[in-house]
Amino acid sequence: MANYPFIFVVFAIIAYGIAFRVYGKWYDRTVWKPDPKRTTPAHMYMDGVEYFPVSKYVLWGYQFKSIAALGPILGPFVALSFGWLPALIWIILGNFFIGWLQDYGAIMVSVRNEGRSFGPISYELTGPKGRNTLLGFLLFYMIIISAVFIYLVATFWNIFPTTFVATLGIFATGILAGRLLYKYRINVVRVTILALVLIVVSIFLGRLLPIPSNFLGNWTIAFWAVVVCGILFAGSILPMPVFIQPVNYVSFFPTYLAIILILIGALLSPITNISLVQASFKGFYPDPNVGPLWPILFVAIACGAISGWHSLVGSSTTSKQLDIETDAHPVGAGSMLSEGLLALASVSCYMVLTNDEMKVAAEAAGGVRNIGSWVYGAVKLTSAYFGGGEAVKNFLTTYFGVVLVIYALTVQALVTRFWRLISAEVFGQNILGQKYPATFVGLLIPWIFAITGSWINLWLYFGGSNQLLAGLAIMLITIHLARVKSPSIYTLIPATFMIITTLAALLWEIYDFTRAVLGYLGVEEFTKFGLKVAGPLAKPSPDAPYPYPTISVLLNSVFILVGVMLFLLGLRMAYYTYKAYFRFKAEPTPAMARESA
Amino acid sequence: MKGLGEFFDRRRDVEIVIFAGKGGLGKTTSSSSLAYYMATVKNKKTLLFSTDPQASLSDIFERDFFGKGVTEIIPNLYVVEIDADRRVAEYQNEVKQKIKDMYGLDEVPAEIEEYIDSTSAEPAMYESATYDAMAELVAQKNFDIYIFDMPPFGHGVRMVAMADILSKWIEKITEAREKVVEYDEVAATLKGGGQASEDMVMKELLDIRNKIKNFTDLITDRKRTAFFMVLIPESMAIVDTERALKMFNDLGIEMSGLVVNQIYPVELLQNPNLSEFLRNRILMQQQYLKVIKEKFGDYIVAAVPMFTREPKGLEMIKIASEDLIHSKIKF
Amino acid sequence: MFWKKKDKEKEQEKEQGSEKTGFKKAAKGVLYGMASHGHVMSALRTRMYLEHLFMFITLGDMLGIPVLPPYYSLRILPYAVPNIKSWKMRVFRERDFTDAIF
Amino acid sequence: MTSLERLLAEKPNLKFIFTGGKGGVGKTVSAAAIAYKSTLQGKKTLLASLNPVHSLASVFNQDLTGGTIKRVEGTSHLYAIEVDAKDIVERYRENIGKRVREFLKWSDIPVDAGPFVDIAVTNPAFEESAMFDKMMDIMLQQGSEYDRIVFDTAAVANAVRLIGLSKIYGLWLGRMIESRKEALSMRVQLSFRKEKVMEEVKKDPLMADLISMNERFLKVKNVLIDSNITAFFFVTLPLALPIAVVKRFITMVKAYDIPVGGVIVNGILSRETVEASQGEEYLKNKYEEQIQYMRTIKKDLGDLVRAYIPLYPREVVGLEMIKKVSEDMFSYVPSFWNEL
Repeated sequence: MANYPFIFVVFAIIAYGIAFRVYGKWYDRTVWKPDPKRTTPAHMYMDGVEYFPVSKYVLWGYQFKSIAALGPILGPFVALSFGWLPALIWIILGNFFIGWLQDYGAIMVSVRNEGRSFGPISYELTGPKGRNTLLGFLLFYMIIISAVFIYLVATFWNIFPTTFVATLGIFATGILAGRLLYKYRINVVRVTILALVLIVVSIFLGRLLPIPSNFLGNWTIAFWAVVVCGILFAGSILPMPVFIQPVNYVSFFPTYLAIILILIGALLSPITNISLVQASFKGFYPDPNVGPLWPILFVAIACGAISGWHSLVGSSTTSKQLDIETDAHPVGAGSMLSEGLLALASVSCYMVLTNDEMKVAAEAAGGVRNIGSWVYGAVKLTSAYFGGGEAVKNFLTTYFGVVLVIYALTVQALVTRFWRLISAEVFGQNILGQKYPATFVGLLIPWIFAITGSWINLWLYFGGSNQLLAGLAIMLITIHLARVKSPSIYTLIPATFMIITTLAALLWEIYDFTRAVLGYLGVEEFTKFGLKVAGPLAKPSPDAPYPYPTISVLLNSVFILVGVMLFLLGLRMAYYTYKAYFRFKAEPTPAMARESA
Repeated sequence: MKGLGEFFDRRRDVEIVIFAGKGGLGKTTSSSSLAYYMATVKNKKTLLFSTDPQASLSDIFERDFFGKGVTEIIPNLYVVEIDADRRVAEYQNEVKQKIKDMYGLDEVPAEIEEYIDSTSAEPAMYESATYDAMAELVAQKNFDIYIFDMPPFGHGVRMVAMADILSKWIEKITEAREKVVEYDEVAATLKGGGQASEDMVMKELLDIRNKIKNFTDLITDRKRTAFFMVLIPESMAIVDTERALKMFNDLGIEMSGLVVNQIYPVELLQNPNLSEFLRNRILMQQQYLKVIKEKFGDYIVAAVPMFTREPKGLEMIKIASEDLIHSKIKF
Repeated sequence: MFWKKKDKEKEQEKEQGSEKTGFKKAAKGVLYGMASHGHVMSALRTRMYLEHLFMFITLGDMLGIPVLPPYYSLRILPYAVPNIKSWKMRVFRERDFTDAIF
Repeated sequence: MTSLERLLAEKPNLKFIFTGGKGGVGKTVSAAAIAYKSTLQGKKTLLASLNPVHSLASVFNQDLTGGTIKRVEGTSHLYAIEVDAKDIVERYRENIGKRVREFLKWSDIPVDAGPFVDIAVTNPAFEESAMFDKMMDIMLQQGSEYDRIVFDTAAVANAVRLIGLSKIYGLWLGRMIESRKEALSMRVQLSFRKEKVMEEVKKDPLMADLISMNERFLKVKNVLIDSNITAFFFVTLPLALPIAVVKRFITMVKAYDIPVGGVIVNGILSRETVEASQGEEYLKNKYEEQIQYMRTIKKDLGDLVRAYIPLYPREVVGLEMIKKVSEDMFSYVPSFWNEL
C-alpha cells in the first residue's frame, strides 16, 4: 500500500486537513483574528468593477485557478534527482508551515490595507526604495519566467509532434468562442459545449497532422521558440477580450479535466496497480549538475509548497472582492492547500515511471532531461482506468501534452503582458516603456535564454526568484503584523528560512554558471564542467569543440549577471524588509495601528 | 429672372428655407417677405425663425416676441425669436428638476448645482441652445414650411458648423456608449444568461441623436431644403459671399439660389437730372452686377430693388415680398 | 455596476434566494469562479475604461480638464449623479503595476 | 472737429480700441479709419481683425491674410493682422490628448481613443475661447510694441460673446481651477506614493496652464475696464435695426464694465447731396427717413455720438477710401445735426 501514489494523496489530505482545521484555526485566532463584522474593501469601495463582494466559493474557484498552473506540475521533476521522499516531505511540510500562511496572509494584509496590492503595500511598509527594489526584482523575475515558459512550449511541441496543430486548434477555438461570446453574445453554455467539441476535434486533428521531432535539427527548438514568441506577441498586444481572455476560458476545461483525471488516477492507483517505482531517496548531492538537496530542492518544487506569484494574485484581485474577513481563510488557505494536493498528484506522475520509460521520455526530448516525463506518467496513471488500449494512450499523450503547452502559453501570455506594464512603469516615456518595443524586448531576451537550453538552471533561477518573492511577501506580511502588534514569529521564521534558502540557491546557480565559464576559459579544477548551452550552440559530439564558443561563453556570462542581479535585488529587498520589521517591532504600540488591526 | 415665386412653384417639396449672408444685406427682410408670401398667398402654415441673436424680427414686425415662444402674427404666419440665454436657463432648470425627481431630492447637491450653473459660462451653450430649438421645432412637425433667418456670416457658418460638430459628437459619443453597453451585455453573457438592463444613458443619447440626425438630414437634403444666400452689388459683399459659399460647401450645404438686394433701378440713369451721387452709385452697382452674373450666373433667383424706405411693418413687408417673389429687375 | 443600482440589487436578491441549496450553490460558485470570474472581471474592467473615456469626453471638465462639454452632456448628467463620486475615486486612485496583473 | 478727435486728445493713453455693431454697418471700415488716423498722429498702430470671417484684406484690397502681422502698404506705420486661432486650438487638442492617454495608461480598450479625443476638443467653443486667447495674446505681447491697437470685432453677437467672454471666461477659468484643485487633492488623497504624487501635483501642467491663463486674464481684464486705456466704439447706420442693436449692445457692454468710447454713425446722406439732386424720390425719401432716425439717435445716444461718416457715391475699398473716411470721421458733422 505504501508504494502507491494513493498514499501521496491520502497523506496530503490528512496533513493539509490538520493544517487547515487545527493549525490554521489556532493561527487565525492568535494572529489575524478575522472579524466578520468588519467592513471589507469590497464593501467599502464597492464600484462593481474592481471592488465588489463575491461569494467565497466563487473566490475560491478564482484563486485556485489563478495559482494552480504549471509550477506544481513541472517543478517536481527536478526533485526526481533526489527521490520522491524529500519531495513529498517538502510539499507537505512546506505548505503546512509556509505556503498557505503566505497566500492567506497576502489576502489579509491587503484587506486590512484598503485592498491595496503588493506594490503599494511594499511602498507603505518598506518605503520607496523597497518598492523600487521589488519592481526591479520583478522585472528580472518576468524575464526568467518568460524564458522558462517559452522554452517549455517549444520543447513540448518538439517532444510531442502531435501537439502543435492541437494547440493551434485550441487557440483558434478560443478566439472563435471569444467572437461568439463578445460579438454575437451567444449563450455561454452553448459556446462552451461547442468549444469542448472543437477541442476534442483539435486533438484529433493534432494526431492527424504531426510535425516530426527535430525537423530542423539543432534549430528546431529555436524555431518553435520563435513561433511561441509570435503567439505571445499577439496575445500581449491584442486587447484582452480578443485573445487572452477567451483562450484562457476555453483552455480551462481541458486543463482542469487533466488535473481531475490525474487525481483520480492517483486515488485509483492501488486498484489499477500502478506503484511508485522510482527510488525514494537518492542522496543529498546526487548530481553535480543539479546541486545539493539544500537549497535546490526547495526552489525546484515551486508552486506546490509555496510560491511568490500567489501573493500577487491574492493582493491584486481576491482581496478586493472578499465579502467578509472570515472568508479569507477558506479562500486563501483553502486554495493553497488544494494546490499542494495537486502538486503531490503531479509528483506521483514522475514516480510511477520506470527508468526505461524515463529513458524513452528523455530520448523523445532529444536527450534533454526528463521534461516530458510528466506526460508519460499521466498517461500511465490515467490510461490504466480508461482501458489502456494503444488508441487511448495515443490520444491521452496528445491530450496531456497539449495541456502542458496550453498551461504554459496561457500563463505566459499574461506574464508577457505584465512585463509590458512593468516596463511602462520602469522605463516611462523611454522607448522601452512603449507597447511594441517593450513587448518585443520582453520576448527577445527570454528567447535568447530559452534557446541556450540550460533548462535546469533556468528553472532553478525561476524557482529561486519565485520562492524568494514568496519569502519577501511573507516578510511584508510579517512587517504588517509587527506594525499592528500581532504575533509575527510564525511568519518571521518561515520568511527567514525562505529568504536564506533562495538566496543560497541563487548563489549556487551563479556558482554553477561561473564554473562553466571558468572551466571553458581553462581554470583547471573546473574544466570538467561544460558550457551550459544546447541546440545550435551545443557541441555536435562530446569530443567536438563548441560551434559558437564566443556566443556560448557570453551567454553563460549573461546568466551569471542575471543571477547576480536577482541575488542583489533580493538581498537588498530582504535588507529593507528586515529593517522595516525591526523598526516596527521596536515602536511602541501606536493607537492607530491597534485600531486598524 | 423670375423671382422666388417661380422657384417655389418648381420646388414644391421644400420644407425648409434658409437665408444666409453678411450682415446688413437684407436677410431678415427677405425671410420675412418670403414667410409672408407663403402664409398669405400659398396658404401654408409658416414658421419664421430667427437664429439671429439681434432680435431683428421683433424690430421688423414692430412687435416684441423675443423669447416669447411661437407667436402668431397673422393667420398662418408664425414667428419665433429664440432668447438663447433664457433657453439655456430653462434647460438648466429642467436638468435640475430631473435630478430631483429621479432621486427624490429636495435640492440638487451643491456640487452638481454649481456645475450645472457654470455651464452657462461655456461659449458654445448659446449656439447649441438655438440649434437645439431649431431641431426641436422641426421635429414637432407642426408647420408646412420653416424659414430660418440665419445670423451674419461668421456666425452663420458657425451655426452650420455647430450642426456638423454636434452630429459628429453625438455619433461618436453614442458609439462610445455602445461599447460600454456592449460590455455590459458581454458581462451578462459571460455570467451565463441574464440580460443587461437597459442603459438609460444610451436611451437618452439615441433620443438626441435621432433629433439631430433628422434635422441634419433635412437641412442637407437638397430636395427638401432651399438654401439662399443674400448679397448686394458691392465688391466686399461679393468677396465675402464667395468665401462663405466655400465654407458652406465644405460643410455639405449647397446653395440653391442667390438673392441680390438693394439694387437701384437702372432706369434712373435715363433721367438727365439724376444727381451725381446716385449716378455714381448706380454705375458702380451695374459694374458689380455684371461681376455677380459672371460669378454666380444661374444661381441668381431674385433681384430686389433698393427700397425707398426701410421695410418695417406688415404693409412694407407685403410690398417687399412682391419684389422678392416676382422679381421685376432685369440685368 | 456603474449606472446600474437596480441590477446589483437584483443580483443580491438572487444570491440570497438560492441560499437553501447549499452544495449546488457551492459547486456552481466554484465552477464559475474557476471558469468565468476572471473573464467577467476583465469584461467589467474593459467596460470601466470605456466608461472612463465616455465620462471624460462628456463631463471631463468636472476633473478640471478643459474639455468643454457640449450642450447635450447635461442631458446625461442626471444619470451620472449618483456615480460621480465613485467615478472620480476610480479615476484618481493611484494605480500600481501590481493592480494590473489580471 | 468731431468729439472723437477731442476724446482721443483727452485720452493720450488710449491704447485699445474696439469697434462693434450690427453686421454690415461698417465696423471694419471704421476700425481701419481710426487706425489710419492714429498713424497720422505718429502712433505705431496695429489693426487686428477678430472676425471668424475676416475682411481686412478686402477692405484694404491688399493681401493681409495668413494670421501674421503685416505692414499695410502705402502707410508709414500701420500694421494689420487677420487673427487666426488655429494654433491655440491645436495646443488645446494636444494637451487633452495627453491627458486621455495618461488616464487610460493601464487600460486595454477595444477602441481607438484618438477619434474620441478629437471629438471632445472639436467644439466651436474652443475656437471662440481660442480667439479670445489670441486677443489676450495680442494685448499682452503687442501691447508694448504698438502705441495703439484697434480691434475689429465680429458682428454684434460675436462681439458680445467675445467681450462677454471676459466675464464668462473668468467664471469658467475660476471653475476650472477649482475643479482641478479638487482633482489634484483627490489624487494626493488616493495615492500611496504621497510625496511623489505631491511633486507631480505641484507640477501639474494643466494647473500651471490654467493659472497662467487666469493671470493673463486678470491682467487683460484690468486693462479692458480701464477707460483711460480702452474704449469700445459702436458703429450704426441711421436705420431702425442697427440703432436698436447698438442700444442693446451698449447695455450689455456696460454690464461687463467695459468703457464705452462712443457711437459712430455711418452712411449719412448729407443735406447738400439731396439738395443737389433736385428732389429725386430715392434720396428724398431716404433723407426724410434718415432725419427721423437721426432724431432717435440724438435723443437716445446724444453725447455718445462721436463721429459721422457720410454715404459715399462709391464703396469704401482701398487705402485711398480709408484715408477719406478717416478725414471725414474727424471733421465731418452733418449740417442738419444741430437743427435736430
